[in-house]
Amino acid sequence: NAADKKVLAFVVNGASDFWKIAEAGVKKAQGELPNYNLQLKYPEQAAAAVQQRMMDDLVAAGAAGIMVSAVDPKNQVEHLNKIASQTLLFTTDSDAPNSKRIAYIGSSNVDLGKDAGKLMLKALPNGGKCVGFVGLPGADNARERIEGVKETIKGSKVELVDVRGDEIDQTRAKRNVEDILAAMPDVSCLVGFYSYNTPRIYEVLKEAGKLGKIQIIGFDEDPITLGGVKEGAIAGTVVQQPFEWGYQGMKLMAKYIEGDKSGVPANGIIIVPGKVIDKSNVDDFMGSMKAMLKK
Amino acid sequence: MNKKDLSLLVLILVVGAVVAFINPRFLYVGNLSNTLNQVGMFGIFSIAEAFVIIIGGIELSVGSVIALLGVLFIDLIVNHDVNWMVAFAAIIASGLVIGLVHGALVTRMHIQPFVVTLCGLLIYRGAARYYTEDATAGFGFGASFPTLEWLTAGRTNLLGFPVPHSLVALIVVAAIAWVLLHRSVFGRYLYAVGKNEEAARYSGIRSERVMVSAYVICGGLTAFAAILFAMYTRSISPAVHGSFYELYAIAAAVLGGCSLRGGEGSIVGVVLGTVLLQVLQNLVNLLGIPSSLNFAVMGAVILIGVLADQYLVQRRQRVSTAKGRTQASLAAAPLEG
Amino acid sequence: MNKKDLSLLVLILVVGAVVAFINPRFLYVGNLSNTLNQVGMFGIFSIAEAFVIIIGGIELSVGSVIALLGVLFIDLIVNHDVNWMVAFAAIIASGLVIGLVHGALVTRMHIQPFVVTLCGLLIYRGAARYYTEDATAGFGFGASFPTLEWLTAGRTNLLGFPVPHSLVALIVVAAIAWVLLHRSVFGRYLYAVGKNEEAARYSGIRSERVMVSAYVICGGLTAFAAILFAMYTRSISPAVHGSFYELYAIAAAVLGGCSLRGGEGSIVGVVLGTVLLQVLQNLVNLLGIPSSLNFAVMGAVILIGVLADQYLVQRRQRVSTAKGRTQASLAAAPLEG
Amino acid sequence: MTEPFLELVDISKSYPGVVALDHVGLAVSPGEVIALIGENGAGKSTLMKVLGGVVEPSGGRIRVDGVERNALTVAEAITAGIAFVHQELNLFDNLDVAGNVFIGREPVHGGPLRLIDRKALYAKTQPLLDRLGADFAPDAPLAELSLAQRQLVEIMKALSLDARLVIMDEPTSSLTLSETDRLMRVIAALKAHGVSIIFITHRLNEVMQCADRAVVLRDGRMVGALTRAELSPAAMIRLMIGRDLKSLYVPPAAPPGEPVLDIVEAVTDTYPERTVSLSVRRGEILGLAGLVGSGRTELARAVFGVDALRGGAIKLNGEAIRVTNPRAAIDHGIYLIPEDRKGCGLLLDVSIAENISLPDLASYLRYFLVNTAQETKNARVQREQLKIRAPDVATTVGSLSGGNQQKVVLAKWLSMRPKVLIFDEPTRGVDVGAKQEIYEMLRRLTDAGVAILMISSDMEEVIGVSDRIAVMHEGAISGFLDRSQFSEHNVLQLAVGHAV
Ligand SMILES: Nc1ncnc2c1ncn2[C@@H]1O[C@H](COP(=O)(O)OP(=O)(O)OP(=O)(O)O)[C@@H](O)[C@H]1O
Ligand SMILES: Nc1ncnc2c1ncn2[C@@H]1O[C@H](COP(=O)(O)OP(=O)(O)OP(=O)(O)O)[C@@H](O)[C@H]1O
Ligand SMILES: [Mg+2]
Ligand SMILES: [Mg+2]
Repeated sequence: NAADKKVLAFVVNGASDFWKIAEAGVKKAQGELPNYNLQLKYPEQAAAAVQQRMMDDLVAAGAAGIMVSAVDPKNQVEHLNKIASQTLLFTTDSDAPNSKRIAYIGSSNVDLGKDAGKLMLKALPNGGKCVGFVGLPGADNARERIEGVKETIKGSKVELVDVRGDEIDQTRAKRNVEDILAAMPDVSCLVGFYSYNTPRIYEVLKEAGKLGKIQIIGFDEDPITLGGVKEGAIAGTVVQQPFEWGYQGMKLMAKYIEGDKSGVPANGIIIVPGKVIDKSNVDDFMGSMKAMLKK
Repeated sequence: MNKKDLSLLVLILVVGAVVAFINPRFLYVGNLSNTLNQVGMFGIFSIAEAFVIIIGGIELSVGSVIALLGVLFIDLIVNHDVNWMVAFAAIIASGLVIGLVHGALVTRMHIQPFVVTLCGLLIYRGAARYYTEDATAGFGFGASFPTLEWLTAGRTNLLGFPVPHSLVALIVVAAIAWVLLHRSVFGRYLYAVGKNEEAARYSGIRSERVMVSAYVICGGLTAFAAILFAMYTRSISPAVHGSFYELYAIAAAVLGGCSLRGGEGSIVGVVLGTVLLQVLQNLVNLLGIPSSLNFAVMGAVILIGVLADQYLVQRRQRVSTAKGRTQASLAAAPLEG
Repeated sequence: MNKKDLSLLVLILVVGAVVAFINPRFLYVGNLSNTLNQVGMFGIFSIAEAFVIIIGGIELSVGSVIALLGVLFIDLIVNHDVNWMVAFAAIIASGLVIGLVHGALVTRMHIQPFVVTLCGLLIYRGAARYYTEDATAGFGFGASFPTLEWLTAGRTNLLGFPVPHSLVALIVVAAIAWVLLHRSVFGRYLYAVGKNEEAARYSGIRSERVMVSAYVICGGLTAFAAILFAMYTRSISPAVHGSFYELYAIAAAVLGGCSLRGGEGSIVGVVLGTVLLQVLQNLVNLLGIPSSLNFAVMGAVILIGVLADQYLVQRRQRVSTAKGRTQASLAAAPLEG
Repeated sequence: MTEPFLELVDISKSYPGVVALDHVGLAVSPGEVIALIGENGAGKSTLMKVLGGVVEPSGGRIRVDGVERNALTVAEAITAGIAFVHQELNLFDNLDVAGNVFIGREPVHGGPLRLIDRKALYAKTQPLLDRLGADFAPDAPLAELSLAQRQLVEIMKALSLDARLVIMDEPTSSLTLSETDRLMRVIAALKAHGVSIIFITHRLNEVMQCADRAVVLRDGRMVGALTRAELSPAAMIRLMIGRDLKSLYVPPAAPPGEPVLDIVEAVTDTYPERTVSLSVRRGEILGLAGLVGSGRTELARAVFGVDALRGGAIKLNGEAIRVTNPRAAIDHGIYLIPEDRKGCGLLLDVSIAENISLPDLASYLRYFLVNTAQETKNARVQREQLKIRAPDVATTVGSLSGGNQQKVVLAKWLSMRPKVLIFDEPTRGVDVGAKQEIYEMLRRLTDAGVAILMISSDMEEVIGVSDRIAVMHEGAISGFLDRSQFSEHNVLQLAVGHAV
């Protein structure tokens, strides 16, 4: 009887393909946890208030555990504590270390940014001007990635001169790339900080006939990004492993509920490192992705 | 309570009963209290919107004002150590000023309210984002303003039910607004100006003043809501905080019987409209409907409700001597003699 | 071109000149061509919106329709291997049906257009998200439909200027719409119904049909725009694609002289309104203004433009014999007998 | 007389709480001019709306050329050759004159797009303008026309139809004598071409001028018909209201006193180079006559503070006052009853009681709130006094007949304490019985010391009611007439700018 099963919810911070991969992980975990009802929840808007509301409702509906990618972890602490007092709470994607969450499972955005920074240094041995593109420049993940990049390229001749935001509107994302090409003829490298930014960069450069002349560095594993990497037009992309978050996280929660707390380290932080995908390993990666999403 | 409000209430009860039947947790004290907390916050700015809609205007900047004033409020008390009562007063005053500016642009410069407030929507949002450099404004961990928190986001136990203070605030605001709109001279003037500004002027009503007052009231109430939201989320990402809230507000007002042509609407209706919208939100989460369908469910229930209401109205009319055509012409154009 | 359109054109030229002065790259062929490409796409659905606004309605579901139909279009040709011409026709047909349903709900069931299309906004967005399970719908890497791509997103060199085909589409659509609105009997009826529906009915105009047609035209054009957008971004995240575009459309229409009370507006104005909005977007990126100020700049320029225009109008009126009251009273009250 | 081509048989129509028509029959023969008369709310407009396809009757049959139906649609009525000049204007102020005249029947170039043949449109409009002697252009925007000019446009609309039957519902209510004369000639010409006309009016001399017969409605029933030979004002009045009427003019109880309202060299927007000076004395009715567009309404609006005065001054009891908005005027005791009741006078979908109390809400206050009981009570009193025909004071004003709406506008102001009353066309669309009552009321007011400025385009009314007449011509006063000088001729001479 489905109603009697304990509910474990994975609450994400907004709809995107990225979470599809996590969902695949959750599904895999579901296969191994027949006594639980695992759900992946998308708030209808990427706003803290909406997400809080959703978690309140989940608690009201009797969820046994919640794993959340908090929209705004720094300031949601109090609310997270409230949830943690009523049910088992994990964080993922971006941590809230000061809260009473039991564990964090995810990557470190600063580290991911550093990886991207290294890619930039490698792609531009003689230095150059770079412009970044991102959905919400103020969001924590964007800030941390940018911080990581800046830290790595500090002191080199590579410069990140501007980061353009687009409110997650892809039309504007593409438009921003077009405008930057028009405004800055001497730009030598474009960085897509959100998953959909890199494909838009790739398309604009392709239409302008500038593939190969301007370097592209990306984040995440959009199919077009991977295609570009394979083709050599994109220097490389830094990916996270949301599949593992979903899979490991759910299993860990179930274990924890059943009383086995050994999987959670003392500081509660479980980092799943990111991966740098370039021409050398892109085929392997694409293969494993396909395998993951098939389930 | 008029017929329109009544049928809205029936719709809410039906939806509530269905939800409670499928998932009895809907009726749990905690859940009801949470929902009512939301009703409190959303209701206040929906009433604000109703004032402007009644005079035949529209206010699209509600969401952006909530973001901008929320950011300012948090900044004042967290970063500038301003006493919260002073900050509270300053924010309400800013809301009133925003309303005054909108009203002046509409009445003095004769710019369409839609244009004025659309520009407001864009400008305030931009200002909020620029002010924080797109970063989130928040209380940070451990920051604590016990009195303020208790007043705005706290709950008081009443016969075992934790009554959210935002609901108390809504009840007070609604009661005052009700008296103002439905019993006072000023309310009469609001409706008169909304129905026929020219005729109102010929009756000695200073229609421009009345219109400006409506925008000012709207601004003030929105500022109040902004503080409640800021204290609820305790953090504001200026890029998204409160976005689309103007649509919520207008939807609640329209559901509650306001006509965008002005001159119509009741406070009870607006509050019920807010309740319906919030129950629908609650429903999606409680029934485990995929979140992607959240909006769709909301739209579908509203549409079905309005359609059912309209169907009943039309049937009643067909039964009585009046014919359907009359209704159509009433809705579309003023009666003629 | 009437006076209102002219002052809008002046505003565009002034803004353009200022931008070109600060950053001459504004005038580069590539940049102009990019901007005109955007104008093409945004212009088409703004004209769609104008049709509905002219009959005194409103269409809020534009953005959601663009998301839903875009997703369906990509899905049809990418995943179901439907011939693109068939898919094209199917999408346009869906747009027309959506318009028909909206029109029928407004005229037959007498539901306020705001409510109908707000529900549309919610339902179509939800449907798009549910259909793809919130995943992005897109052309995979290397997927290629050369003819379709060339037709919708390509550019043709004309005297060294790469003319985007979306602009060509807009020009064709605008020309037909212009003839229809300003020279045909049907256009007359649209204006008449928008101004005074009852009087139109007394004149033997089938006002319901006219209203439904406006919604149908709007639906069809929006569907066309949806295809252009899908081919431009080549990938659609259903949760956000096209969101807020209804505000763009309404803003363009209102800037272009449409009144939300119906019965007013010109096609030239709407196109100019679109141009202004797109130039403003371009300006933010070209002048290196922080993206967070994008909206604020847009709002501020619109407001200043409208204010300047209004100021000039008022001065002209004070100078000429015409009386200011005409303006105000005409706007406020329906015709009288 | 030829066979009737159109017959209404046993037509009934009821609205909630009102029986507007009760088994009414009417037959129309070609080339016949029928006057339809009756008190306000008798059902005249409703009957005509049934014929025009605008209102669906609840019972009865309509026979057109022998084909019998239960109801007509607007399109069917037009096809049957019925043209309709509505009592309340149905025009579009976003179109020009020609566009309004041919709305729904635009000349087209042909082809699937049905493009408008603009040349033909304007060419076809000009002769209609000439026929009515209108002085505006076919491409003038309707928004810039005055009420009377709009009424002419509405008439042109009907004339352009080549109809077999033209229905005119109070076409002359805002026309002055000269336009009315011209309209009478147009009617005669139509009749000569075999076109039938049904004509509704409250001005009985017009019935005398043109009607072949008069049909009288009372309370939704047909109470009688008068042939041409039987037509006389007295006979019509008797049928309409069931009693005789005394003469219009009642002399004031005391000779007029000192000037109350002085308008000194006032300049308005439309005629910036002309000035108007006049004074209204305590206890007198000063009639203000003039042709359409002579600037009378304009003057009234300026005095009442709706428009700003461009120059000159206004004095009340000898003291200059500044009136910048209607509220200020009202606070000074100067009231205006506007000519345009639908646009400026009333809130149509609001109850009678709330309309009446609107300008004076402050006096209904109890504990800062509106005392609705007192509001209702006062409204009932007004309804009694003015004989407003309505089921209750909670009825919305929009469902009243035109004349009764006018009475509500009057009631708004009469419940307050005026010093100066400006009436702009006070009896537009009011039936004879009620007119008499209104005139009596005017006199009661002046006897109580009020000064009244009565703008009127109804010659009979101006001459019959005023103590003194001022005549305007193109924005200036062209002369004053004392009672001894009153005559249609003198008024007309001054109205066209000649001296007397
Ligand atoms: N739409 C309506 N709803 C309700 N009652 C109506 C409506 N239209 C007319 N009536 C009522 O029907 C009756 C007849 O009205 P009608 O307009 O035909 O009078 P009339 O003879 O034209 O009067 P007037 O001379 O004042 O124009 C009136 O009592 C009026 O109140
Ligand atoms: N709404 C308006 N817009 C523009 N012009 C107007 C308007 N109303 C009136 N006018 C013009 O103002 C002039 C004076 O009109 P006004 O209404 O004062 O005349 P009037 O003597 O009251 O005549 P009547 O009311 O019988 O038309 C006319 O030339 C008329 O065309
Ligand atoms: Mg009538
Ligand atoms: Mg006049």
